Amino acid sequence: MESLNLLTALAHVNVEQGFFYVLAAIAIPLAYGVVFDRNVIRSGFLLIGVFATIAGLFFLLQAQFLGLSQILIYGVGITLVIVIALMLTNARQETGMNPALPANVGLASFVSVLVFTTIYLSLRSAEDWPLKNESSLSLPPNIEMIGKHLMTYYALPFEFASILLLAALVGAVMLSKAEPASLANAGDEAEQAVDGTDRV
Amino acid sequence: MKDSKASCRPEEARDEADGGLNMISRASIHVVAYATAAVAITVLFLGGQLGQWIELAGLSVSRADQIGFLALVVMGLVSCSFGGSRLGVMITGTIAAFIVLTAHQELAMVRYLSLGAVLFAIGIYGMTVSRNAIRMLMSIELMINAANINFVAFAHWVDPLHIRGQLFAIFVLTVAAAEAVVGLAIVLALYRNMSTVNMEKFNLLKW
Amino acid sequence: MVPEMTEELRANKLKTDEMLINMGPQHPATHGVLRLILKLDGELVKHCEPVVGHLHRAQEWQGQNRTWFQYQALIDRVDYLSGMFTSWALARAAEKIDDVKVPLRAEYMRVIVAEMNRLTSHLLWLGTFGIDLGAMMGLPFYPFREREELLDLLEAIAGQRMMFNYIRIGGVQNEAPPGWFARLFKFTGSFPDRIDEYEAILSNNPIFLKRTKAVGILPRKLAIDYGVTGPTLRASGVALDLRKVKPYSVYDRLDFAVPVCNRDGDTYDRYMCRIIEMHESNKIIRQCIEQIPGGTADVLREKRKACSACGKANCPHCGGDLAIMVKKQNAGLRVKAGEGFAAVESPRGVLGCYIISTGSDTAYRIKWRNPSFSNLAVLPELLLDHQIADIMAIFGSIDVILPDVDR
Amino acid sequence: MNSAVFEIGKFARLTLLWLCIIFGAVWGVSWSIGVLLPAVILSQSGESGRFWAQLLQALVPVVAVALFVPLNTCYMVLAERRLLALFTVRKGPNRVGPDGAFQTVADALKLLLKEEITPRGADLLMYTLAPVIFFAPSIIGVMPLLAAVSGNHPLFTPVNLPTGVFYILAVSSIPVVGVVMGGWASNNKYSLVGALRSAAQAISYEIPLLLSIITVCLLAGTLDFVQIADNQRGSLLNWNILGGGALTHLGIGSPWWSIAAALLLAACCILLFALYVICACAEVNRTPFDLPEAESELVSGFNTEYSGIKFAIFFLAEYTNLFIVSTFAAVMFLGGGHAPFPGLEDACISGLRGLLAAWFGACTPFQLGWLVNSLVNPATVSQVFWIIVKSYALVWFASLIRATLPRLRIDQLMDYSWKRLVPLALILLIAVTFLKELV
Repeated sequence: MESLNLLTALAHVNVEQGFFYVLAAIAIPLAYGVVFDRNVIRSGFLLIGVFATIAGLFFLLQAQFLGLSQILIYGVGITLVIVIALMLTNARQETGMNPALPANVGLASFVSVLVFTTIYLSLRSAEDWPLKNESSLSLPPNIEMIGKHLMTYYALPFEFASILLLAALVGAVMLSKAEPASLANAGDEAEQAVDGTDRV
Repeated sequence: MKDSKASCRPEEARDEADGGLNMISRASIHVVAYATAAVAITVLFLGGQLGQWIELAGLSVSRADQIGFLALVVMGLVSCSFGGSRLGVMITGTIAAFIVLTAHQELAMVRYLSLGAVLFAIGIYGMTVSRNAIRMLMSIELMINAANINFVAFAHWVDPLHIRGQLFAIFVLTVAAAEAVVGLAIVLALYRNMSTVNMEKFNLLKW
Repeated sequence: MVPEMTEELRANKLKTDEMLINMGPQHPATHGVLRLILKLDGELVKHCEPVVGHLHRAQEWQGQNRTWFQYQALIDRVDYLSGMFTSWALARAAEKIDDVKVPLRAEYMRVIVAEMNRLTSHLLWLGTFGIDLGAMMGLPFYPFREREELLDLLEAIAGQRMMFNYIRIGGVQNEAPPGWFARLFKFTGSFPDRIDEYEAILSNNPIFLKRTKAVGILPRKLAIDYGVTGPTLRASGVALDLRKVKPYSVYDRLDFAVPVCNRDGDTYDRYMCRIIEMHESNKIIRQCIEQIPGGTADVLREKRKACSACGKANCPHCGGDLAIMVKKQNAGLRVKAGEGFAAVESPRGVLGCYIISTGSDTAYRIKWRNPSFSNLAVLPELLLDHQIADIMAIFGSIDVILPDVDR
Repeated sequence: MNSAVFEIGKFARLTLLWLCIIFGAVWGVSWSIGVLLPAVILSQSGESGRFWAQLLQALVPVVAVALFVPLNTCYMVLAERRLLALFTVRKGPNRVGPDGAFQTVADALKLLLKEEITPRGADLLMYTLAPVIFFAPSIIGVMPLLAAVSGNHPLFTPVNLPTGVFYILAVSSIPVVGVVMGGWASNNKYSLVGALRSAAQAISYEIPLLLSIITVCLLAGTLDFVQIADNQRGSLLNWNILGGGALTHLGIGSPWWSIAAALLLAACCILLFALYVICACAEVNRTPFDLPEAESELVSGFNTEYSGIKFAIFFLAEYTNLFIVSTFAAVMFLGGGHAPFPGLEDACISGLRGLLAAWFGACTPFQLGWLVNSLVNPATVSQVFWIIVKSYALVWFASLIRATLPRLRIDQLMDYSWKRLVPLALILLIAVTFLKELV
């Protein structure tokens, strides 16, 4: 593994820190975009970017399995569902408007700044983090570790999670099932709409 | 076509009506943002000196940090020029504040936790403020992810042997998936009945 | 531009966001320049409005301003895939007014070339139908291989591959070149196997069946109400084929079946109808070759060489029914005063021509009854509540030629 | 009949020509920057050049992939066009270069020189970003495959992730984001419908795909590519498609239930392979699942509005993805770089070794032996040869499917996935684990 030597050597030169800041500098604007972009569908796509950068952070933290799951489940699965939901609902209604409810803006910014300050101050004030010194490079691949844990100590929560997913699936299907009556009078309405439009 | 525009108008009118408080909050955001932007520019210009000062103060800062500063501020400025004035300034300000608050930290873990806090705060803001129900759901996802960063960071530094934080993150992932699915189904069902996803219109349970 | 709904409309009726989409006139699968204004709910078609006329060339008006001789050549362009039938309808209407008795040999020649043309038309339809269903590269070329052979034969006899101008008022243009009948006979011998080949690709293909069965069902009554004709009508269970119902030319002397589906037809039935029709056309061509008075062109030519009395009206080899043309074909071609209507069964349905003539070298008024136009009219009914992908399957299966619609 | 044989001969010639070009270029460049240049640097500047030598060596996989992807796409497009022509009694591209060998190169050049058009009302950022997001995963996805293809050759092992399989699966799910993004940003309703279809399709076919891969991983007991390929060493019977060695354990004295289980396991694995092929076809938008870009319905689906280099990037990525899933199948099911019969592989290697020895024994004025041996390792060459043969065979099979089948409708597509494939995948997952224990 000649080539790997270089990578491990580079890893010691605090590249990790630089990567972290680059990822953070991508994640924060994207997160702002998610909240503030006037086009909701666009903010849906930006959310994918946020998740991708967070997956990058996971890779930095040596959590390869979680990073990959993040890409697989969050980055692609959940966000795509969100984007599709956005496209199915009428996103045009909102574009061009201020995405925020005006009455809440002041309060919300106050609360969010407060939350950040609280968390940050509590982080700073904590003196004795129970840090461990084991280098995680020498450990077995974390996918094995996770698998072992899920099958032994955490078997019960694991099962519960699967039941939760099943329940969510069934619930979602029940909720979003279209009632057949609602489609009945769509035809004449459509006709009206076509008649009324420009036929250029 | 005209009707839909007319339907927007009352909201805009109300926008102006209770703009008093709004204006103040906007102004305060401007002040904060410009202040942090100024700090960021100072960091940019000082470059190496800042690192020396920090080292003089007994803290250590590596070369990579300085490169990080530079990249960040440049990116902030770029996003500023892209994203229009106010948002750009806010982004730059946040990034700059984030760097200033975390760059001199001894513990790398605190950086990650702080980033989690930033994203969490943004998520809270979005969740409180969003007009669109789906955007609200997205903000919740953002918050959940911010929490996940913390879990993984703790797993890396506090519990590297049994990476239990990662396990917890997996469970969070599962729950988030379920939440997203059910939430979106509810929003779609609401949309089918009310034909809008505007949170202001969801007032069936008035009291 | 999507129509914006008023708030009340939205609240009362609209359940999911609908989308207005223009399919055509520059869409790869609208077989020409048809424009469909579609209202989609997701993938479902909620409303469809065909907009025709992008290819309007005033064919009727031109008939009144061109001499008969010119118009004969022009009218092939109306339905460019089956030009024989348009010229045949024109010729029959004019002959009716003119009181011309077309020689029997010419009638046989007309049936042969017309059925060949029916085959080429159906083969092209089969290929493009495959493309419509997404068999992008695979299907079209097998039918086109056979179509190519037929077109070569038609070119040999008419001098043209598409705009034949072969059937004229008073007969057909010319006698077949040497060896033509032999080639055609050989082709008809192998053709049924080729049809089986297409069927092997399509008829039992599960994806094809899924895409066509129970898709675009055209009820019998609806088809009659809209004036649908041709295989599209017969697939819906109405046994209307002019060749059987009102035999013209020599069809009453030939033995062939007309495929009729005994239930309301779906896309698959329309496909099957045309496949069987190709078998029947093939049969007709073979019978014609066997029955044609005077034998094949080569035989006749030999007989004429050996005959001493040739050139006389009562010669058994060249006079009477063995001629192929009874009117002079030149700029002086005229039709007597009067009016007449004649219809033929084209690959797409009943193709009718109505002529009022004043005896001059142009027609006074010409009106066409084109099958594609009536068949297309039923499309919005068929598409309702089908998916986007079905648009192409259904539209392909009713086999519309846009110049035939717009004229 | 004769002409068909003639055309097949031409196709074989084209394939040989292109394989020489692709692998010659990749080998030449990798050899020069991975072996030759570092050796020169080290001999010139000694220890101080060590960093640069290592950097060059670390760059080898990147450069190799960057060369391989476009060249390979050129060949694949050409091969597909020639094959489709063969299947549909046509001639296919036969003008540019010998037998049309460089038609795709000409096409690529044309695409690069074409004007890029951005439709009015398009979201420019997303519109530009979409091809990149579509393309990046295919480059990243090739990387861990390199290790498997080259038999874990040290130069081509950039990231030997122990979870290579999972890595590929995660990465290969990204392109659909690009599709949705591009379709939405083009401001074209056909594109939007194509994008929505694509999203629905990708999400629903990912589940059986993942399940089938998970089943194979259970069978192999690892998520590591190289190990999975190594487990299938030996003969055809050891391949995962035939139960991963279950059949070879059978002796004369084995009990009847063990024999039955092994046979059943083999049958299950063949089904599993079929399942994988179907889902992979759907994942990379191949006929009969090419709904996102259904030409006869949606004009060209999500890439209707793209032109010039952006379209070229979409095109490139599509074919690279096809190649990735084919190679993936070759590694997971078809024994990776191992020959179907044990004797064949040994014969390959020893023959090659003999050839090399003869060649370099004859001319060793520069003592090139070690240099050559460092990259023309006979075992590696045999490995690459077999894996490439298998993956191209799958690619050709995809062309055959494309020439044969019509396209499914979107609701049928979803039905097929959720009602047939997912249950089948679950049943196979359980059956394979159960039978594996039984054998």
